[in-house]
Amino acid sequence: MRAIESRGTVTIAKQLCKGCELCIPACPPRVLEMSEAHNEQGFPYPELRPGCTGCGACLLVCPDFCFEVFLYREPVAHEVAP
Amino acid sequence: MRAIESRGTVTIAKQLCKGCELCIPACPPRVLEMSEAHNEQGFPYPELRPGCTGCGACLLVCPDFCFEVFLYREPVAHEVAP
Amino acid sequence: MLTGIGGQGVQLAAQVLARAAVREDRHAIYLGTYGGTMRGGNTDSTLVVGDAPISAPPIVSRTWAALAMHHQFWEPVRDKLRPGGVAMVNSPAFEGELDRERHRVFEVPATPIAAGLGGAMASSLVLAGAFAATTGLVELPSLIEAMRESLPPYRRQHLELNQAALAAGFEAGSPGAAPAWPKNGGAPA
Amino acid sequence: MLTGIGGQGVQLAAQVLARAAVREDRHAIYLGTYGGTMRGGNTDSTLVVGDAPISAPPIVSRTWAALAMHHQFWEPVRDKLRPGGVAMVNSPAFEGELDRERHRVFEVPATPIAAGLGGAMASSLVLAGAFAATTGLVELPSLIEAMRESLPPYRRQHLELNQAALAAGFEAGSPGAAPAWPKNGGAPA
Amino acid sequence: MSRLPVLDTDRPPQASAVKIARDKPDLLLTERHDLCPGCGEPLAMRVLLEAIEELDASRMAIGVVGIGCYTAFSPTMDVDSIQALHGRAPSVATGAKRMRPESLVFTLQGDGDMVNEGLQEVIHTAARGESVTCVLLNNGVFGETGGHMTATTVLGQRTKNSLDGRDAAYHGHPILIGDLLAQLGGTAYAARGAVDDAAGVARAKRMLRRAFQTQLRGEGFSFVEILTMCPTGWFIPTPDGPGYLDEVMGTVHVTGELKAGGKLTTTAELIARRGGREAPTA
Amino acid sequence: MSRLPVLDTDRPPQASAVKIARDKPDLLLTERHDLCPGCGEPLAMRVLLEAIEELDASRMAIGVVGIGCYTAFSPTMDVDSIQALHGRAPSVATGAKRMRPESLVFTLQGDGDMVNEGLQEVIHTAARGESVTCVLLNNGVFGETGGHMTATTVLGQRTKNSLDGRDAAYHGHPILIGDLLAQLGGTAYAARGAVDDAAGVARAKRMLRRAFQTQLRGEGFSFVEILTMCPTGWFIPTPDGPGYLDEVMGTVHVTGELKAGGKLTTTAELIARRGGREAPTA
Amino acid sequence: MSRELIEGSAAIAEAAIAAGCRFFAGYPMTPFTEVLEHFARRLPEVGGVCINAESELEAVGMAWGAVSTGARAATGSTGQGLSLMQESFSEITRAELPLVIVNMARGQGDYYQSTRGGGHGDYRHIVLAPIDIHEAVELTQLAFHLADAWRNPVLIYGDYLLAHTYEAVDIRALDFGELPAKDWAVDGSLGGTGHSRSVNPLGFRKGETGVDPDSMWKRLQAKHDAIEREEARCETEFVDDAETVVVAFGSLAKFARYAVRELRGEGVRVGYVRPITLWPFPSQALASACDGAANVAVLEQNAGQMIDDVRLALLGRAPVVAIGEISTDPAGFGVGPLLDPERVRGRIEAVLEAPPGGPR
Amino acid sequence: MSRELIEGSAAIAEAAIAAGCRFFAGYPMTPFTEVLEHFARRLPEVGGVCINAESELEAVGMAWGAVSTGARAATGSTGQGLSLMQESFSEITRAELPLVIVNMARGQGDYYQSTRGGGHGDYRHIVLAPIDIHEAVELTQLAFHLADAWRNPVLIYGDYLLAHTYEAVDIRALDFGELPAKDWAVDGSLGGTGHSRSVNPLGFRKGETGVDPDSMWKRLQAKHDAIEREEARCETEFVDDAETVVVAFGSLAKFARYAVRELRGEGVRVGYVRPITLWPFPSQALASACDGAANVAVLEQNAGQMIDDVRLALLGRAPVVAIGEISTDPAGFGVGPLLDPERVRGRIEAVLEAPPGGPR
Ligand SMILES: Cc1ncc(C[n+]2csc(CCOP(=O)(O)OP(=O)(O)O)c2C)c(N)n1
Ligand SMILES: Cc1ncc(C[n+]2csc(CCOP(=O)(O)OP(=O)(O)O)c2C)c(N)n1
Ligand code: SF4
Ligand code: SF4
Ligand code: SF4
Ligand code: SF4
Ligand code: SF4
Ligand code: SF4
Ligand SMILES: [Mg+2]
Ligand SMILES: [Mg+2]
Repeated sequence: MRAIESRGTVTIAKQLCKGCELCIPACPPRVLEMSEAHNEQGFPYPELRPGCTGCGACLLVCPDFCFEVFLYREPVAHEVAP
Repeated sequence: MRAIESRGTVTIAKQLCKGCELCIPACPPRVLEMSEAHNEQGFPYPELRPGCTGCGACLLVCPDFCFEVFLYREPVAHEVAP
Repeated sequence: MLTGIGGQGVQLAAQVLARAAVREDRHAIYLGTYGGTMRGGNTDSTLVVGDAPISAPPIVSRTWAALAMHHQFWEPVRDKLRPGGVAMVNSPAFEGELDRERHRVFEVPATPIAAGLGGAMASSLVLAGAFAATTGLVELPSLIEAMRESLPPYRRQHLELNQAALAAGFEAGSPGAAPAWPKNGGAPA
Repeated sequence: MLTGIGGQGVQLAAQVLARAAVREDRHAIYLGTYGGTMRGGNTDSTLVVGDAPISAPPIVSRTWAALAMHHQFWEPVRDKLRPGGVAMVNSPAFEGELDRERHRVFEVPATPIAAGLGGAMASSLVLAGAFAATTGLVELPSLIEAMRESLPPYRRQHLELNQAALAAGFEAGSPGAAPAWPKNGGAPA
Repeated sequence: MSRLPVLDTDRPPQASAVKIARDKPDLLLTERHDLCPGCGEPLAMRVLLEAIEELDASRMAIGVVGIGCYTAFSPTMDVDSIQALHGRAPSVATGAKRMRPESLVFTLQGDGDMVNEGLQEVIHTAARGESVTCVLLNNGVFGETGGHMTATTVLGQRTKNSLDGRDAAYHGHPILIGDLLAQLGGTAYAARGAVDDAAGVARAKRMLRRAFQTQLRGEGFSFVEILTMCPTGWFIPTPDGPGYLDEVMGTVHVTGELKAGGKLTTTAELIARRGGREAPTA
Repeated sequence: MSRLPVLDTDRPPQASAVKIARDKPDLLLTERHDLCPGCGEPLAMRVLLEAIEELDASRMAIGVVGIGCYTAFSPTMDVDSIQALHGRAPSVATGAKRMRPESLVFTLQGDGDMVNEGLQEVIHTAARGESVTCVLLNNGVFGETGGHMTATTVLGQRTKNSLDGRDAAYHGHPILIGDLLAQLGGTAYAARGAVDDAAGVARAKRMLRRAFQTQLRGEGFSFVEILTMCPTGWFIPTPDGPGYLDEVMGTVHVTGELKAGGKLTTTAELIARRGGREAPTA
Repeated sequence: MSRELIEGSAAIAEAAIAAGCRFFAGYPMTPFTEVLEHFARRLPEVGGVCINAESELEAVGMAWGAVSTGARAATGSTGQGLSLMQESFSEITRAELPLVIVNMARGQGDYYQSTRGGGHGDYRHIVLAPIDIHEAVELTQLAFHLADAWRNPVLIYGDYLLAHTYEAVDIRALDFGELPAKDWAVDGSLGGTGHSRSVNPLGFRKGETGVDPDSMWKRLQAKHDAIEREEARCETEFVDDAETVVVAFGSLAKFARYAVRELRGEGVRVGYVRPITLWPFPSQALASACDGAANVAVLEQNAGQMIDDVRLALLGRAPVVAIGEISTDPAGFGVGPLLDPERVRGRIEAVLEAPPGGPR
Repeated sequence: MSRELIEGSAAIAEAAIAAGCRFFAGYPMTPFTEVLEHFARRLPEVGGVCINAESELEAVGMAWGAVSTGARAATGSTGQGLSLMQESFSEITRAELPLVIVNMARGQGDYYQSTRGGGHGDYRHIVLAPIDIHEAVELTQLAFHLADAWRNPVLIYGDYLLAHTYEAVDIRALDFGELPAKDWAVDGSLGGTGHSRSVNPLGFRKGETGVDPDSMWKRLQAKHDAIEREEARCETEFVDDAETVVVAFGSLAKFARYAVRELRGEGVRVGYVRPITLWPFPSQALASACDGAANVAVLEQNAGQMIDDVRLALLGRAPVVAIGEISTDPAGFGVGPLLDPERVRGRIEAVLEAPPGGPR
């Protein structure tokens, strides 16, 4: 086990997502990945993995206003498989 | 008596003239002067005095297509009062 | 009706007469028309003056008086002149046909008079002045005031010349020779 | 009638069916409409096929068969389906109400089949293939040829996927279950 | 990385955190819209509305909206607005501004709207020095009607009627509208941004702020062009949008400030300056 | 000098002489026209028609005429012509040229026609690189309707609605149309001349010839602007026309070639180059 | 203003200003130019704005913007210039904006354009056609009132004669009654409140993503039906016992009325009807005026346009004959030979002498 | 071309090309866009030119230029785009140019615009309104013929249904007879000969400095009168003994005809009249078709426009009732709920059951 630290996090309104994938490369630490599942509109959507910095890039490039961005007062550590 | 030489001459369709006077300053040797008389349209028109060089400037600046320009094969001399 | 060639100041003259009549509490309606494009074509104007509101349209079939600056477009105007009507022309430039039997003809050397004042372009106002004097249509002060009101801003420099032209014309008229306002108060047209 | 959400390929499917019918010397008229702006709204299409020139307008009040890619705009289409008509839907995505008493219902897992072929966007063609097989409206080769003709130049890269989708759909149909061409030669609508 | 756990993003975090950015700008009445996946226009819309908020100008703004895909925001943007016809927004903005000189009047137009149908409107408005801000969302296509070429489509760009790329000999040349406008006497501010990445989005907002400030200071006409992705009209997959914008449109309509503080910078100068890299302006 | 005799100019000379210039161009059906005294447009008309004759292009020319005072020449010019509506000539020329690619198609327009009413027509035509020649007679006014300001009227110029001179704050700024057109990708040739003196008239003809040659060689769009006097619309005496043109319009719309042989020269450069004197170009 | 000789163009501009018009935009074209010139001179003096727009299309756009803010605003041109504005006219009517439009037409050939709407779709402008300057001063003011009352464009149909005749008129503000507040206008003050406004021709409301053009258009039709019922105006003279009724509008009606009065003075049983509103057309008033007439003569200076409306009003109840014609001068400004009192009288007399059904 | 499933838009473009059209210019707008797209694809293949113009105004200008050279040329849009072209349409008619115009309208609200001319002055376009793709293929070709024969613009009135329905049609060139040589067209070849030509709407001739709009406009009127006499076309069914006659045009007429045929099949005495030319309106044919009818029902998808022409044709000889209405979809493209066979049948039945004079 090792720990990955998230300095921030996001919420994703996945029902609004249209699966364009613009947020994926826009995320500097690359902590967003598209889902296997599809939302009600039939689109895959991004899922967050540990390591978000709260930079807000995803929000700026999302055409469907899916993101809100939060900065933790204290970084949060996630235990992950090695 | 002295003689003034004309290297060229012009015809002036004075009935077409609208008296704008553009030809007057355009003539390099200044041999055009406006008439006292008025044409049928009620406008004064230019009159030619000796000394025309046949340069064609008057023709180029006349908006009413009044001039034709001729170059004498031999210059013509006009006797004038001193 | 007044007729001339575009640029001769015919419209201004007509407007001055109309405005002067209104100053003297008459009713007037005046319309200028151009018979071609804006430049060089004929220019006519029609002036109807009366004691009561005018129900006639601003274009008439018959006229009581005709003023002509130039003969070129005179014919249709003359044809509308009533028997006994007033024909006042700008001599000697005017070369049109005049029917001295049917009409009371007045010749006014308007252009020479205006040229003498330093501006041939004021000839129409000379004619207007003469017409006012001859017919008693309006008085000279009204004419002058009317002219002031009628000048567009870009013609202000002509004020004095125009005033002199009106006065000289009034002078050159024949007072009482063809009264516009008959005793019975009827309206000339 | 075919219904779906914009972008689901419904129009292409309808066009392919129509073109295939013409290839088989039937008469067909087909119209696609969009219920909103161009993006995300509903998209319906109406297909009328017959043995003789069609005098019916391209919008109908009643239909013999309804194909649905999605339930969102299903209701008005269902209401037009005649008793005994064919309802073929894209299962399991379709969640609309089906009246199994009144209509002959067929469920075709079009999206899963298409996804299995590598392109969910070809689902409509799977449905079209299944419909053709089930009703005997047209044969598979006609469908494939029709699809080739219908593709705009900027979609040429999808040729193979589309062909596979039509074939897989045809395979998934239930031949003879709802014949489009009854013995008496009447036209389905 | 894919073995990392998926975190809950359905609700705000439990741990102590501050929200630093909201999903949609406050001046948008709803986050829903029916523009295509991967469209760049909502991104421009976001920064436009945020710039107004940040300048505290919400209660003095009048938006004049043209006709294109962005028209979808006409009902949902929470600022007073006038829906204009295709191409006519700059004149409408002029009339509104003249009657409400104290307000912040802007247009929202596409390249089809501004550079095709109504090209002379924006040029005349700029020359007149009208105190309005014209905002251009430039994607090089008529998105709304299906992706046809416009007067800004760059050479080589794919559109519905140039599937193999715009060809100068057959289709003519693109117009660099920003350069035309910048050089007019009445123009006080002109800039060109793009929303192909987060930095670009942020920079576009700065440009919009400067343009609005120019207007509020009464200095004359201001203009901001924003390059936006239109994967639908370019006939490419959505993830390819930003790269296509950058490589195809962005090398011709180069981003940067074209006129600011009285200084004119041509696109040619921007290209020279950037030497193949992102322009450092703004 | 006035004591010198007046020579007979009513008929050709008796003495042996060669006629070196005719009164009107052969391609004019009549020398009569009803344009004002001192108008510059007939001068431009002369050189336009002479340029066509000199290139031996009379029997392949199609002239598309706009609406303004020059429209008076539409019936009297002896070349095939299409009378267009106000502002619309460039599009009409485009349609004609496309159907008759072997002909020489030109427009004849005024500043009101080209830079006001139909500004986008000429810009789009140039950007498209249409193989037509647009000729602008620029006097900075709507001559025909009475001398109102246009989009090219320079600051300080007198017109009916700027009797004290155009004021930037109230009336906005002039458009240097030649500069806008020159920088478009489809433009192969652009030049600005003036008919304020004989040399200018002659130079304007050379520009027209070059523009037509550009078209005949199929190089793209070509444009010639000619500054013309409008004493009527400027409310000045006719003899003052050329001087006013030179001093007022000519210092802003500076004459010279703006694009030729692939080289672009801005008006600013022309001004710098000329250092207060007549530009040496062309 | 006291009684002063004034050109029709100036009178219209002054009347508009008296009615509170504070914005005008236009592009010169004979015989409309002087209207623009007068607005340009006068509006700045009263704190208003006149823009010499770069084209007609831009002029109508500017007026659209101005009127959207709640200001009284107008634009205009001749019919030809208005042709360019037709897209805007149609849509501005859908946006329910109270724009006033001045058509200083070149004759009467723009009747269809004005009354049917030259643009696309179903829409109508109220059309007021003054007979002379005096009436123009009143109707111009009424135009602004009706525009606001109905939130619908109103067009003033004039011509060369109206624009260029000088007459002494007295221009003062007229009161046509209360008007509702302009609670639809945009002034920029409501952004961020959730109640921001939108002026639009597309039929949407702020906050709703959908549009509903069908019901919007139907509402518009219902409004137009109401205008049709309530706003028709006309002038009639001597119609009670008239055997022949002459119908004419605008400047030409002055010639008709003059002739009819002359003929009445001579004892001829002729009457006169003048639609003041060309739309809504005063069909009912016309029908009752023509009740019992043996002939209805339509005098218009065009190829026959208003005659449709006369026929639609009468539906065969009286024979309708055309006594007008296309008639213009060499410049095409609409000052044709038909504009002559004797000629007009002659045309009417020809109908009087003819059997019922007219001379043709 | 052999029988092949083809979209209405494509069929119109193909038919135009079969008729020799070699130039098209337009600007996209739903539902016209596909017409433009098909021309853009096909014209270059046959040596023609299609320009994707930068705006509607520029499109009509380009078409003006092309048609002036003697080429067969067309432009088009929806009614809204055509609103922008109205100045040109009016003047192009004066210039007597054989332009073909395609209106893929959003419904039937552009009837007035098409038949009265939305521009200034007195002018008319021949207006052809096909019922379906088959007829569109014929009428498109006829349009080019009539345009040349009369030297007058011809407008094809279609709509969303016509543009977007697919049907199998057979497109081949049709022969409508001889046409005079285009001795008025300009090709550039006559300069300097003293016989150069001018195509113009101002009424001048080369070499004459004056213009004569009055007689030019009157000549135009005479031509339009002749067209009115000679070119009216309509389709009728079952009118001989019909008690109720249904009048409809264009796509909507297909719904009407379908319903009338059904009702006739059930023995109901109902007839059907469809104007094929909206202008000239087939007034005489309509009048005789309605002879003896107790009710004439006008089905149109607008607020009531063609009904004017129906009333003018009948002048009170039969009661005329409107059974159509404004009807559109959320996008405003004109595909409204009225376009439904049962609904249309219901409207007709309501008239049948009502007393003479109709249900309202
Ligand atoms: C006068 C007019 N012509 C055409 C149209 C059809 N139309 C609607 S949107 C549009 C294109 C919009 O392009 P752009 O402004 O670039 O916006 P985008 O859709 O690319 O965002 C067109 C041609 C219209 N609405 N009005
Ligand atoms: C659509 C339209 N609007 C207005 C006019 C009126 N008009 C005729 S000529 C003209 C001005 C012409 O100006 P310009 O082109 O500069 O020519 P100039 O008269 O100065 O030679 C105007 C506004 C018109 N003919 N058509
Ligand atoms: S806030 Fe930054 S780090 Fe976190 S998901 Fe978004 S882009 Fe990635
Ligand atoms: S950018 Fe937004 S819409 Fe696109 S995939 Fe990411 S969350 Fe979904
Ligand atoms: S030809 Fe030359 S010298 Fe002779 S009159 Fe003319 S300008 Fe003067
Ligand atoms: S330039 Fe021509 S019109 Fe002018 S004064 Fe001289 S001759 Fe006469
Ligand atoms: S068509 Fe293009 S601009 Fe329009 S919504 Fe789709 S991606 Fe955006
Ligand atoms: S108004 Fe000006 S441009 Fe027109 S003819 Fe007169 S001088 Fe020439
Ligand atoms: Mg775009
Ligand atoms: Mg000019």
